[in-house]
Amino acid sequence: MIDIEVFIKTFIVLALFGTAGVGLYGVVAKPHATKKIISLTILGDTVNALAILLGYRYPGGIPPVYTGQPPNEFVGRAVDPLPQALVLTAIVIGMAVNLLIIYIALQTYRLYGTLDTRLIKKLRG
Amino acid sequence: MIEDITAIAAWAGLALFVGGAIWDLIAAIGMNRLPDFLSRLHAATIGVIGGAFYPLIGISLILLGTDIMGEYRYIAAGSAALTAFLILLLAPAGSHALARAARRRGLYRKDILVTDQQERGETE
Amino acid sequence: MSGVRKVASAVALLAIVAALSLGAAAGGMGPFFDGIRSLGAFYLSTAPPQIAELVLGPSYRGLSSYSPEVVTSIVWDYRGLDTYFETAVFFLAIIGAVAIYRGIEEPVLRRPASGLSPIVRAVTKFLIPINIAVAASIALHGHLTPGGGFQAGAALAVAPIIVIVVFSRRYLLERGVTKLKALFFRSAGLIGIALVVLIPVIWSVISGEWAWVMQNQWKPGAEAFSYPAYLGGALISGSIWFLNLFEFLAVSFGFTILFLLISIDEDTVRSCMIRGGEECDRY
Amino acid sequence: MNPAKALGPAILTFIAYIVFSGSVSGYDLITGAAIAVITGILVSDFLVTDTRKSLDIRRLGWLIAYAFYYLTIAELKSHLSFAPKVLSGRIRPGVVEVRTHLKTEYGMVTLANSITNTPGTATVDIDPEKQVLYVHWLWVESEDREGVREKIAKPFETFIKHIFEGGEQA
Repeated sequence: MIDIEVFIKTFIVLALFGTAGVGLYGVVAKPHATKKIISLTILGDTVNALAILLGYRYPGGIPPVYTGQPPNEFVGRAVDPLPQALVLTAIVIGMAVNLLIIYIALQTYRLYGTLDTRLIKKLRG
Repeated sequence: MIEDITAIAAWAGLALFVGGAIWDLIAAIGMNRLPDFLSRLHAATIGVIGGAFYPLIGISLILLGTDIMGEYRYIAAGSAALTAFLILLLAPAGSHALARAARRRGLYRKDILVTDQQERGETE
Repeated sequence: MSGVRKVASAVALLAIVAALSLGAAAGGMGPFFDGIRSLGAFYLSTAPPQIAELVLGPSYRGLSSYSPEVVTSIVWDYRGLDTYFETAVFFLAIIGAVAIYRGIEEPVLRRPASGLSPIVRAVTKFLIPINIAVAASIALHGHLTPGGGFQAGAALAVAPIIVIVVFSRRYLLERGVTKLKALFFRSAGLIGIALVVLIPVIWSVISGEWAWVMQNQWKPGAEAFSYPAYLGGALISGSIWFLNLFEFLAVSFGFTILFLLISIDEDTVRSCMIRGGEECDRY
Repeated sequence: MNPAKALGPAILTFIAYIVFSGSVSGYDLITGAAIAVITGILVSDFLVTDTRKSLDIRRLGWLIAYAFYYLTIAELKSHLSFAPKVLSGRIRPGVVEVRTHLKTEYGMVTLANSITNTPGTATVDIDPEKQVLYVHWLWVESEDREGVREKIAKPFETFIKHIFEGGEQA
């Protein structure tokens, strides 16, 4: 007899790991720089989702915003705010990194006329 | 008296919300059945107005009519109402931009049109 | 890359994923942690002033950040230096992008841009004040509701990108939203953040009392300094309000610079679509 | 810049701010007013064309009447009449020419958006000089000029004329 709750939890986590694997595969194996950037974004977002999931509380998690409940209920039920705050930081930094990579890719395209890393390697000799 | 009005608002909101699901289903079926881009836009309109605008108004009414979330329900209700208004404003502009682009590029079936009263120059 | 290598790398990655998930499942934490960690419980019970008073009593009110929004409290108060340097990273990324962009010559504008159809243009005009109102509301209620300076800045940055798409880049430049002005407002936001962070230290040097960098409310050991938690009866959570406002300025104008750099003028696109040619291959 | 010109956008911004914030405490009123003033000054130059018209209370009444009519009766009618056609896939599509009596740009845009937002009709193109809308109609009921105008534009035109053009010869 499978506990359906445990199954769903495990499935969500495994699916996220699978998505992270897809992102990692794309970064390593795809030759085109645009696809590498897209894969990097997928990887980063998946890791962020996993981090948020670590702070979730299963029965009845409520948002960590105080709306006038009794204090014990709020502290006892609200989800962990720390992963959310860290993920907020991570999103911004990931976006800044992405942006710089995209600008470098744009400039590479203007200089070399291609974004295929194999061709760029050949052009450089 | 006040309790009656809030209860009616909550039930009306719930009705709009459930109706939105039905309109969305109709829109999804229509999307698959209609033959070309310009006629599919009409199914999309059903999905946007019946399936997004009215449910958002419904959410707003539900939040105003019940007492979950304390003071914060007014914030959520206001956001939902403003989002609904923005959808009402922006959805037709988006549909129109798509329709215009499809018309200029000829991405529709000319053979099923009953009439075409727009005299156009040669499209590229 | 040959087919064999593709398959091999895919299998290797799958093995890594399986090992990771096994480790995560077998470790003590498990996929979900059903209780709350003590650090999270500390943040939850001290950040909102109402709870800090009730749960901890008057002696611990110095640990409170006076904001019911716990995530914003962590971002701008408990772990404020993280966010400070995160802003610095974002700033450096934009500086890097501007530096890379140097040496690209701006195309000469020949005719006025036509933009999209009149319907879309009229709706966009109507949208922009609403967009500004929503973004400002997110920023100014960042200490009360989910949201804050960064999210509000991203929301306001919708306005320039929509104007670029619907009207043209040239329309935005002619309305006075230039790269230089955006850089100016962005720098003003950053200087504001730095000032809010450093004011406790400056005050400490002048008065001789203790105060910490990035201090918001009075802390144990530095009781003398505090930003106002309430202003005329309204909760503004001290420095969190100011930091949200300045971050809002910095992020929105930072995005505006990026959109101005990354967009291509309608005139250029049209001439490239009609004629094509060597120089158009770059776009 | 003209202070009266900035008043219309400022009021719009203020209402949007208050509705989105969902509260009317002193803090919201003060910050909302500040944001409204700044926004009004910033956007007035390209949003407002006629100063007098943005502050007419009768237009507001017509706008509310139009919103009520449009959101309840017109939408429900067209939803109910076009849902079976969309579901069955039996259509008679065509592009028809709708000549309107509206002159202002905002009036024509409102008419075009109202037409697009009702299922069954979608504005494909607009010609502000000739005052003509080209509408894709899912079930063409008539092809002559007056019939088309009667079926598509007439229900909205009266209201819009009062809202945007003072209502003469409606």
